[in-house]
Amino acid sequence: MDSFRSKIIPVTTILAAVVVAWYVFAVVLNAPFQRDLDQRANESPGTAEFIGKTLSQPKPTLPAPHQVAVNFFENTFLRSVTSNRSLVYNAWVTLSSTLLGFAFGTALGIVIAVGIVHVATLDRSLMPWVIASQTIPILAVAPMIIVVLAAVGITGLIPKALISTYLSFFPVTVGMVKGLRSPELMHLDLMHTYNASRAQTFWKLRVPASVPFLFTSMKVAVAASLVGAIVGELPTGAVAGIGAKLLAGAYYSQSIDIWSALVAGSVVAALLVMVVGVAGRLVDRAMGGRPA
Amino acid sequence: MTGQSPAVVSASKLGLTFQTNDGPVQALSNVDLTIGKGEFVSFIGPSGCGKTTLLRVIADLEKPTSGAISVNGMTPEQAREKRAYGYVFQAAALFPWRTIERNVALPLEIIGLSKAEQAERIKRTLELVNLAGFEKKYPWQLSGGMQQRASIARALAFDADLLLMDEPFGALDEIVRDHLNEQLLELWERTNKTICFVTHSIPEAVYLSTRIVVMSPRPGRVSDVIESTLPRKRPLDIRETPEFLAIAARVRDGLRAGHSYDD
Amino acid sequence: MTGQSPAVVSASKLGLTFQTNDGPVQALSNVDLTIGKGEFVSFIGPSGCGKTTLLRVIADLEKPTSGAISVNGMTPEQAREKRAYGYVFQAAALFPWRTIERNVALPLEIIGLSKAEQAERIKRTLELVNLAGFEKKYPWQLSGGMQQRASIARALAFDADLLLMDEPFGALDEIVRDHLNEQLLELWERTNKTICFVTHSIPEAVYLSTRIVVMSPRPGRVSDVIESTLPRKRPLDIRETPEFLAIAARVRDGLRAGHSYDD
Amino acid sequence: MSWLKPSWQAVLALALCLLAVALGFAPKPDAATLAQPTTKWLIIGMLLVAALVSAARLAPVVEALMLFIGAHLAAWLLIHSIGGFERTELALTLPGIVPAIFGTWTQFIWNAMARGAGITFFLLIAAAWLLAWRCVALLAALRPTDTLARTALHMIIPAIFGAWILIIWEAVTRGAGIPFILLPPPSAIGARIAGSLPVLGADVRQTIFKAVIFGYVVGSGAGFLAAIAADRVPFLRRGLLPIGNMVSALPIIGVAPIMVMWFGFDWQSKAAVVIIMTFFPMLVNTVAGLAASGHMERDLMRTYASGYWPTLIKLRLPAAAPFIFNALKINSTLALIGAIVAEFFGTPVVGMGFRISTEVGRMNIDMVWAEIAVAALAGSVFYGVVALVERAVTFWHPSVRGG
Amino acid sequence: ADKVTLQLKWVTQAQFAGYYVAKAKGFYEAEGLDVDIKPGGPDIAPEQVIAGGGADVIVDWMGGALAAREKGVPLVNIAQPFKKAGMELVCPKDGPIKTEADFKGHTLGVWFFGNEYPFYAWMNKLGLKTEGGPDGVTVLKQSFDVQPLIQKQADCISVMTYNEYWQLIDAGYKPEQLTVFNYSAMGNDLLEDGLYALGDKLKDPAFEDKMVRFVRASMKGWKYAVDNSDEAAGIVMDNGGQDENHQKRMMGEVAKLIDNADGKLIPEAYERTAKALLDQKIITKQPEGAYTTAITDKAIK
Ligand SMILES: Nc1ncnc2c1ncn2[C@@H]1O[C@H](COP(=O)(O)OP(=O)(O)OP(=O)(O)O)[C@@H](O)[C@H]1O
Ligand SMILES: Nc1ncnc2c1ncn2[C@@H]1O[C@H](COP(=O)(O)OP(=O)(O)OP(=O)(O)O)[C@@H](O)[C@H]1O
Ligand SMILES: Cc1ncc(C[n+]2csc(CCO)c2C)c(N)n1
Ligand SMILES: [Mg+2]
Ligand SMILES: [Mg+2]
Repeated sequence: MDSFRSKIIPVTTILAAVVVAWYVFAVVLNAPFQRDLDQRANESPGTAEFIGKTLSQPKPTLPAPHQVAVNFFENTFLRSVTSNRSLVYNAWVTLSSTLLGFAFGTALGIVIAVGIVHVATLDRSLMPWVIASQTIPILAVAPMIIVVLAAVGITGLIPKALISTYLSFFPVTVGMVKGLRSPELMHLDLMHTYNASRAQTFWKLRVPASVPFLFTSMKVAVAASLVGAIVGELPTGAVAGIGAKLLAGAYYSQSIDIWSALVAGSVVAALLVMVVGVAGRLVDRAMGGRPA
Repeated sequence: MTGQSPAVVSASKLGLTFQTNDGPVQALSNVDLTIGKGEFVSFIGPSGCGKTTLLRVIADLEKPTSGAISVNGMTPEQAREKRAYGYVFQAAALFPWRTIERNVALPLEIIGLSKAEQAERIKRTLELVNLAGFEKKYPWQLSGGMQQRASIARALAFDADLLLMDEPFGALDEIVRDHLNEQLLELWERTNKTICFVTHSIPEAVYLSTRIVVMSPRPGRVSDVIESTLPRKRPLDIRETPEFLAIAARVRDGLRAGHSYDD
Repeated sequence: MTGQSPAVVSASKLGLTFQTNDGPVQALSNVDLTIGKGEFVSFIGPSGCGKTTLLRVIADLEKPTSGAISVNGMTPEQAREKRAYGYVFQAAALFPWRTIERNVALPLEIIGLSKAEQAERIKRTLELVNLAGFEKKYPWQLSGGMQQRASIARALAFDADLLLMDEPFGALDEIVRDHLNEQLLELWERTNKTICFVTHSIPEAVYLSTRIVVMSPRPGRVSDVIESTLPRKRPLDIRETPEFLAIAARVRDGLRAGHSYDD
Repeated sequence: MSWLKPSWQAVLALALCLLAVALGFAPKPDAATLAQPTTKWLIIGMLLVAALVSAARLAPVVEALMLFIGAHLAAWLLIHSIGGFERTELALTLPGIVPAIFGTWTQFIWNAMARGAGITFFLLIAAAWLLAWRCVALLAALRPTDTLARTALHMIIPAIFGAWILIIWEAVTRGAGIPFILLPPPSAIGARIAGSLPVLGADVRQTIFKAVIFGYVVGSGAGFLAAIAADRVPFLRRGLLPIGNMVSALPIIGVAPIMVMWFGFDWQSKAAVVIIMTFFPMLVNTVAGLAASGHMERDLMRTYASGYWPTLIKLRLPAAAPFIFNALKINSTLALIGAIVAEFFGTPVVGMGFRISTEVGRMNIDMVWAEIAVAALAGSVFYGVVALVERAVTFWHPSVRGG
Repeated sequence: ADKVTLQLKWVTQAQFAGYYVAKAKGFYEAEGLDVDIKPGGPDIAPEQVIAGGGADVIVDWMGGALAAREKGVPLVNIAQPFKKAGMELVCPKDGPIKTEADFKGHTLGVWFFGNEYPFYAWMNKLGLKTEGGPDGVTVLKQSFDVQPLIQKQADCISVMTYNEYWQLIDAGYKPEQLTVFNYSAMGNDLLEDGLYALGDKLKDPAFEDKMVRFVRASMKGWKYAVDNSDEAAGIVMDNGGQDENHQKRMMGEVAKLIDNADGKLIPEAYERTAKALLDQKIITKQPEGAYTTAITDKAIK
């Protein structure tokens, strides 16, 4: 309760500051076009009226917070959650492939990290290619992946989830390789004196020691996974999901729609990161973590 | 030296050189040593002379760069794989994410003891080091000495025939130390374990050992080996006997000879 | 007790209780203590009795949960901010990314000494603890005792008027220990520092201290305070005098009384 | 038995070779390829010899060398033997003559394997691959004392691994006759890279030397500073971190058009996207890293009444370095992806992302892959540099020191 | 029913109303077809989809189709619903560009992804370099929206008559405030939305018959859509289109490009397109057999 209140005040204060800055930017960024517009329409409004107009354009360069808020509110709460236009529905579509991809990605990332830490051949040969794989611009190959998978008959959630997997396994691999190698030498020596098997050293020492690295990586991975899910929605015809909303907004310069989809995406991202963070803290607590 | 009993540790011309950023450091040089079954050998010598390194070589945690060593007639590696020894490190090396009792359970889990037997050994060894009541605490909730005792309990629970102990009692007060010395002697006598024991305390070395190896530094060499003439059964007050004091004096001399504070 | 000289540390009815996952642990209870300027006070007591905790309270690393404490007439926090003391931890706590010499330089950098003065102090203190020649090594390349000596050098280089030392010589052999004991006494005499010293060695406590505080465990209390009648100038062989032995015996009795191994 | 120590790879390779020989005598041997019996027997013979020799008790270096030669020569011959399936030239010179085989994907592969290059071809490629695997395993187990040899090994092993990715890719695309515009073979990509160096160079300059580097430095820097600010000011920590999480985990696809709108279509908007993408990993990792220093070390700094900044610089940042480098490594790849993707949303007519999206439209898929290859190379170099700096800076961390 | 998969070139919008109408109104069903319409998008190359076996027939622009043909995907135009091109370049009248002569030294927004050919053909004709500098034009790869004009990042931008043009109108430009260079009007147009299938599959009479039925039903759909544009826009909305008003307007504009909805390819238009592509070296050889009138001949009597 206390921690709740100690969070609420700073968050609202900073949010308020962001909103004020946002309004200022909105006026500044929308003004040139409004001036053009007025000029073309041969109007010369007063300052207050002008500012009002910059904040109520239908397709503003930067929508004002209240425009986004209204749009967000309408599309979140006023539409049935099964409607194609509901943000809740679209967020759910994205979230489901995000979660699936994140689960795959985390598992794959850990498996690769374990391989790299334990098998000299993999450490030497695989890591450079894992890195190279991440420099492939996913948006360029995603369509090909989707086309190929569709040809094999895999459609729906899985192709999108695979793109999430592709983006999210990497942070986990990098973090876990570090984490699995982070035990103190003395602890490794101790396991050595017990002639512990690799599996035992792994489960009893390397895994617990890597936990802080794992959760930090998972926070990054879950955000990457969301990006992957959104990217994956584009070449599948952008039918539903936050990515589809973003794209549809972009075709028609519906900046307010874009922004409210972005807000929805961020809310989902923040929630996911928060859930991973809380999970991390719970695990730390269960492992006898010392309060800072 | 103790040719009659089979050698548990036997080293000849053992040398070890570390490569560091500013040149090689010779930690051990030309060490010859044979330790028979059931012996209690103490290593004593100035700080940095190579005692830990020698123990680590026996334990297959460091590879010697010259000379030969065998443990139980095998290479240290084979001996380690046979779980021939228990090791108490100079620092406690407890896992921070395990409670004390689970730290002690660690080696037992690894050798695959049943839960019941684990519980029994944990209880027994924690009582031995007087940590009953602290089973559920995490290491950072214990004092330095308590952590060290937990790590001793962990090694004792492992119950190997050869015990390698690196200053196990350094962080303990005299009373606890006396108590644990007695317990260790009693254990040694009862189980006929072989014990290699690093210490800085001359009385402790003399009280416990059948043989005392005095080392001198840079490079670490064995400068003296002193056979104890004390009986195996040793009450605490043996430490006031002239025989005891004579041996202690000899150790002190050996120590001082190899020392650099001669000024 | 030492009412004449101004109190450096003064505690009354001091208590500290840790909250742990399985209930509160009372580490200190009802501690009354006054330490005057220039005193050398040793704390001795069984492992886990609260010695480290008491030092940490003085150093403002732990907040007491009851009672009052002042350092140099201020709160411990103010004293800490005035850099009133140097602290030697029970473990070495060296930074692995700094060489030994840069570890010693750490506090000097923080108080903003000139490079030249830093170099001078580093050289002096590393020589004092006999680590000359190891300046460029990293902590993990040193033996346990050498690490501990490096941490002592670091505290001495800091050069505060109050020194809090938590078993600084625990990991050292008798010869080095004797040497460092002498050095410390010499330093104390010369600089008139106040020293709070935790040790497990009764002879060490008696040899060094003007006063010996014996503590007993669970909850940690002061069970006896023994004023030393030895002169300030103390050659090493004072340890064989009857006066010395008498004080040692008294400490041992106090210690044993508070101990749980009475069986 | 003492002179024999067969590895499972060699045994399996042997079995595959024998199977291929057996199939060769089957009533309907492979139709189009390996028609040249001499080449065919040369390949099979070479693989058999390599497999058998590797089973003999030889010095690992010798064995590895034999395997290396056998496997790669066989693979080279194999791929050359199906030159008739080379699509690049055919497609360019004789459009429409080569009948492509269509159908669902699986059928497609199977058909291709049966009718195209032939089962034998794939069996032999698999055998060669197994031998190369054995070779890598041997090399990875080598522990040369010579630093030069060590460095060489560090390059050779991933190179063999990578070469096999390419060989298998080449074999599958050409052996199975995969349409050029779906996936061109590496040889065609290589040829395209060689023929388009000036264009690729200009794209790299635009995308990497302008957008990526600037964005990476500013984004990572900003994430780092934000983490410090949040650490320094508890108010910010509680208020900024949740909002920071939110803003910085924004999807690029949504942000890129906005950035183009705000910062113009040149590299500045791409840099802005990179900044946003790299900010978050750095923030998260630095925050985690700042919590990673030990309690006793922090207490030590307290006893010196060390202020916030000295403690940060002398203790907490060094202790956080492994985490910070994690972020720098992840960011080195993210930055590249971000910049390229952002170029899909409006650019001048140069840049890696521009080229990729444009050439896809022109069906010059080999050029697309050429850009991808360059991106992968640049990204790996970037990552490698960061990793080297990491080793130098966090030399003290157990993950670098040993294990 | 026979299954047919159609891959569109772009997202669901009235540009493809004919197909959606044919499906919604049961025209396909009446021909014994079960048609699956896959929307496209900026990331989808229909040529790749059909080469990978993901579609039987695609909507494509001729430039892309002929280019893919040269890369070994034997695409054949089987029908050409759009007789005229909808692409144009627009410049605000208050800007620097009024006529073709003003282009020099200015920035023009162009769509790439295979849509840049008409533009380059035009510039070729005007003798303007496209590498920037005072003597040429600076080309900006334009996103799918009209922002570059609104943000004044370009002096002229590409629009489709049926789509982006109206977004400019919505953004406050009046038609009389815009200078329009229409590719069709200038005779620089390349053929846009046509239907393409793979040549070797067409050799199979069963497949050919399927395509005949498909084209017949599709053109029926187009006819219906042109005649009932509001209803057609509604059907597009039901299939995931955005902004109903906009779709209605788009339907009206698309109708102008469709002409009489017979779907027949006009060979002169084909020749002109092929020549323009050859001139620019987009393709290297005069294409052979890249279209067939057999299907439309059978479908539309
Ligand atoms: N952070 C903590 N949380 C909970 N309990 C603690 C904590 N630190 C110390 N204790 C408990 O407080 C008691 C006193 O600990 P302290 O470290 O002061 O002992 P000590 O006298 O220094 O012992 P030693 O000689 O072994 O170092 C112990 O019982 C210990 O378990
Ligand atoms: N990993 C290492 N790298 C480099 N030098 C090392 C390493 N470990 C130990 N040394 C050096 O080897 C010598 C012997 O060290 P060792 O730890 O064996 O001493 P010790 O006798 O156990 O001392 P102490 O009583 O202080 O623990 C020391 O000079 C030390 O600096
Ligand atoms: C990446 C990309 N950008 C623009 C177009 C041009 N374009 C062709 S049809 C169409 C939809 C109607 O306005 C548009 C915008 C494209 N095909 N791909
Ligand atoms: Mg040691
Ligand atoms: Mg303590």
